Amino acid sequence: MMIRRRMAAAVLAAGAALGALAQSSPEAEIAKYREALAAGNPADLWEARGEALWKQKRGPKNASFEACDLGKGPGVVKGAYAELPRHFADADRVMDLETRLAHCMVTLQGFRYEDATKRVFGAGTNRSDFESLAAWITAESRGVTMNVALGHAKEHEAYQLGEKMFYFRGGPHDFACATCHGESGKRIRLQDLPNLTEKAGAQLAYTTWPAYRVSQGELRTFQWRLNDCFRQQRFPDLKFASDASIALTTFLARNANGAAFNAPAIKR
Amino acid sequence: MSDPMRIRAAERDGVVNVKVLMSHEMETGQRKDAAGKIVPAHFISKITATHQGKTVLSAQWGPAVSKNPFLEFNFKGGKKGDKVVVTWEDNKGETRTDETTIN
Amino acid sequence: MQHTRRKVLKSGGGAGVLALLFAAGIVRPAKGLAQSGNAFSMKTVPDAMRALGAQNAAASAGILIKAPEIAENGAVVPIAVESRLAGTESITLLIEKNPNPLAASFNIPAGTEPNVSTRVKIGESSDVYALVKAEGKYFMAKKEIKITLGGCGG
Amino acid sequence: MKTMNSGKAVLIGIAAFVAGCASVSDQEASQKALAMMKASFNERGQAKLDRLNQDEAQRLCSKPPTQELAKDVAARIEKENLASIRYPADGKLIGDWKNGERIAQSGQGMQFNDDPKRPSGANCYACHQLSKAEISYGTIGPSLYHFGKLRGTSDAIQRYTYGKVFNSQAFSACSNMPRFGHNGILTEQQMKDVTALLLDPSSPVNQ
Repeated sequence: MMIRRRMAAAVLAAGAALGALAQSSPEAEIAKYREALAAGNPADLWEARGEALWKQKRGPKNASFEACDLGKGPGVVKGAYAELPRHFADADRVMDLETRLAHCMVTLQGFRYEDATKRVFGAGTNRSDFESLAAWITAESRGVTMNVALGHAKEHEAYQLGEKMFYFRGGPHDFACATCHGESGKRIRLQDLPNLTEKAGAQLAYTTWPAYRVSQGELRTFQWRLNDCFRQQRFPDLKFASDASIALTTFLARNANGAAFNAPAIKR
Repeated sequence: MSDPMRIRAAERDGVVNVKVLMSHEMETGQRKDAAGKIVPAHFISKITATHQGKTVLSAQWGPAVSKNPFLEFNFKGGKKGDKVVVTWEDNKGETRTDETTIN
Repeated sequence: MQHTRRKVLKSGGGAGVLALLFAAGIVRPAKGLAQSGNAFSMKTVPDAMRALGAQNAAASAGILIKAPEIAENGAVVPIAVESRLAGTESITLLIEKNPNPLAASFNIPAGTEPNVSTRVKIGESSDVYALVKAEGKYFMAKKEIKITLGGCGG
Repeated sequence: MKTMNSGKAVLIGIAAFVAGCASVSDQEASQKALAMMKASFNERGQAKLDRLNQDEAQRLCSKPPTQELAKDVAARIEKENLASIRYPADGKLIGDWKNGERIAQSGQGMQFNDDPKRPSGANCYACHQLSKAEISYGTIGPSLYHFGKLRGTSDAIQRYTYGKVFNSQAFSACSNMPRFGHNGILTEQQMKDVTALLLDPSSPVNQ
């Protein structure tokens, strides 16, 4: 456990150093800031809650998640996140982790979909089960090589539509994902922007979500990351578990293939 | 009820390194909610860490300590297998105690 | 009076100046950490120090404040304080520009290293003071931490 | 041809592979993606679904930034956007740089959680260096430090500066910069204030 933490710290520091090639003083100090944060990640608190939630019998059917199939067979959690999103035959749909969890809450635990997805993003003491579950499940893929296969036609299509979405400019500010994440060596304010159209940037970004966001004191999932990007792009509200959210996730996850997954991380 | 702390204690060359993460809002009492009402202060105000019944660290905090607080310190004399117990108390009188085994 | 002191503190900068000011100020009986509850409600560094009985704290190079000079976010600023002063009994953190500067105070029993690490909120760029009580006397060090706006800022 | 060892080559490879396998053409994919997006967003606050309806510039600029635009297409975008610029009726283009600085610092406005009654910011610092004092600045756009000092404050420079803020694509097709006047993000007075921040000799930009 300790070694894992130290590794995470080293990788974070290395990432920060990579971004700050010019090594001017503000960048070096920010790298120090990030390194100090990595020494203790409150995402641990979410991981603990998530593990307990996974095993807890809940819902009208009084069932735990332990029969939930995340793609590697019922109950297999280890390494599952590194292969998501993927096509699930039982739903005939490409699903990311959170979409799949909502599916299991409905089919296994007997919740109505509206009830299962009432709180998808937590705020303070009103926590989201999705964030806790995602913290633990993704931690179980730490160190596993990203391997999103695109073996199914619907996975191909999700990738292709996600790519279109990535470059789609719209809204009053004309912003696309690519506006901020289409070139290397750029930053917004003092934050390095990963270039998601190149392998290194795509890998560094995707493998470090979910993350504990210190500015919010919350653990945030990839669904949240996308929703909040579009908020700042001045788009409408990206629906949780929507086809567009899954397509874009598929595009970004696939581009991270080959990198070791390394989340939950800790970020500004 | 509050969530358990995450405590890690590791011994090396006779020194025990302790890292604690606590689940707490640490409300400053200065923040307004969506309706514009002040959210009352709610924060951990006291912490005690003990080893074999002896206090190895105690602290008094104000609301300026960050949400989901982190604390790290080192003490001498602990052995692998010993217990480290941490207790916090907040300004509303709520307390929580958790322990871990030194490894 | 309070206002003036704060101003001098800002412009004068050095801890030595601060110590002189305290020395020149109203002398109160020294109070231990038992009284720090009161100190937490003080609105300036000098008032908080006086409430702790630390108004005569002398600047010391034996206190190290380990913190980044620039924080990406003021909600979580990692700060570690290490004291190399013999007989360190307590370590206290004060953040000048916060509404209540006293942030945290740690008692260091014998056998515990005088080196603690925590994370604090800093509302705006500010001097941070570490106050150490060693062999009954108070010493201090300070460091400026800049808080920057980050991300899309919306 | 340069050595193909970069990650980019691999990504282009993946994209080509995916496109090769997929049954739909590029144009069909664009249409499908738009339909998917329209079904995947909820209207919230001031952000309605019509924000997904692209104008011509947005549609033509929905491409990788490294992919060059045809010269005639770029010229057409610039011409149309240039025609959209409206200069203040009073002829004054320089406002108050102090307000301009506040506008440059603020990233508020137009998000679904923003109060539409509050004025928007321009968030210039997110992408540009402007002054020596503000160290937290982005690099998506060029540094604007000494913008006015280098260019002076002639009428032509004033008109260019105000026009660039009003509609960046009038001068650079597919610019990453929002079209603050064209899309109603900033008011006329705010654009004058930002112009002042860039050109006024007493502004921190020109110190």
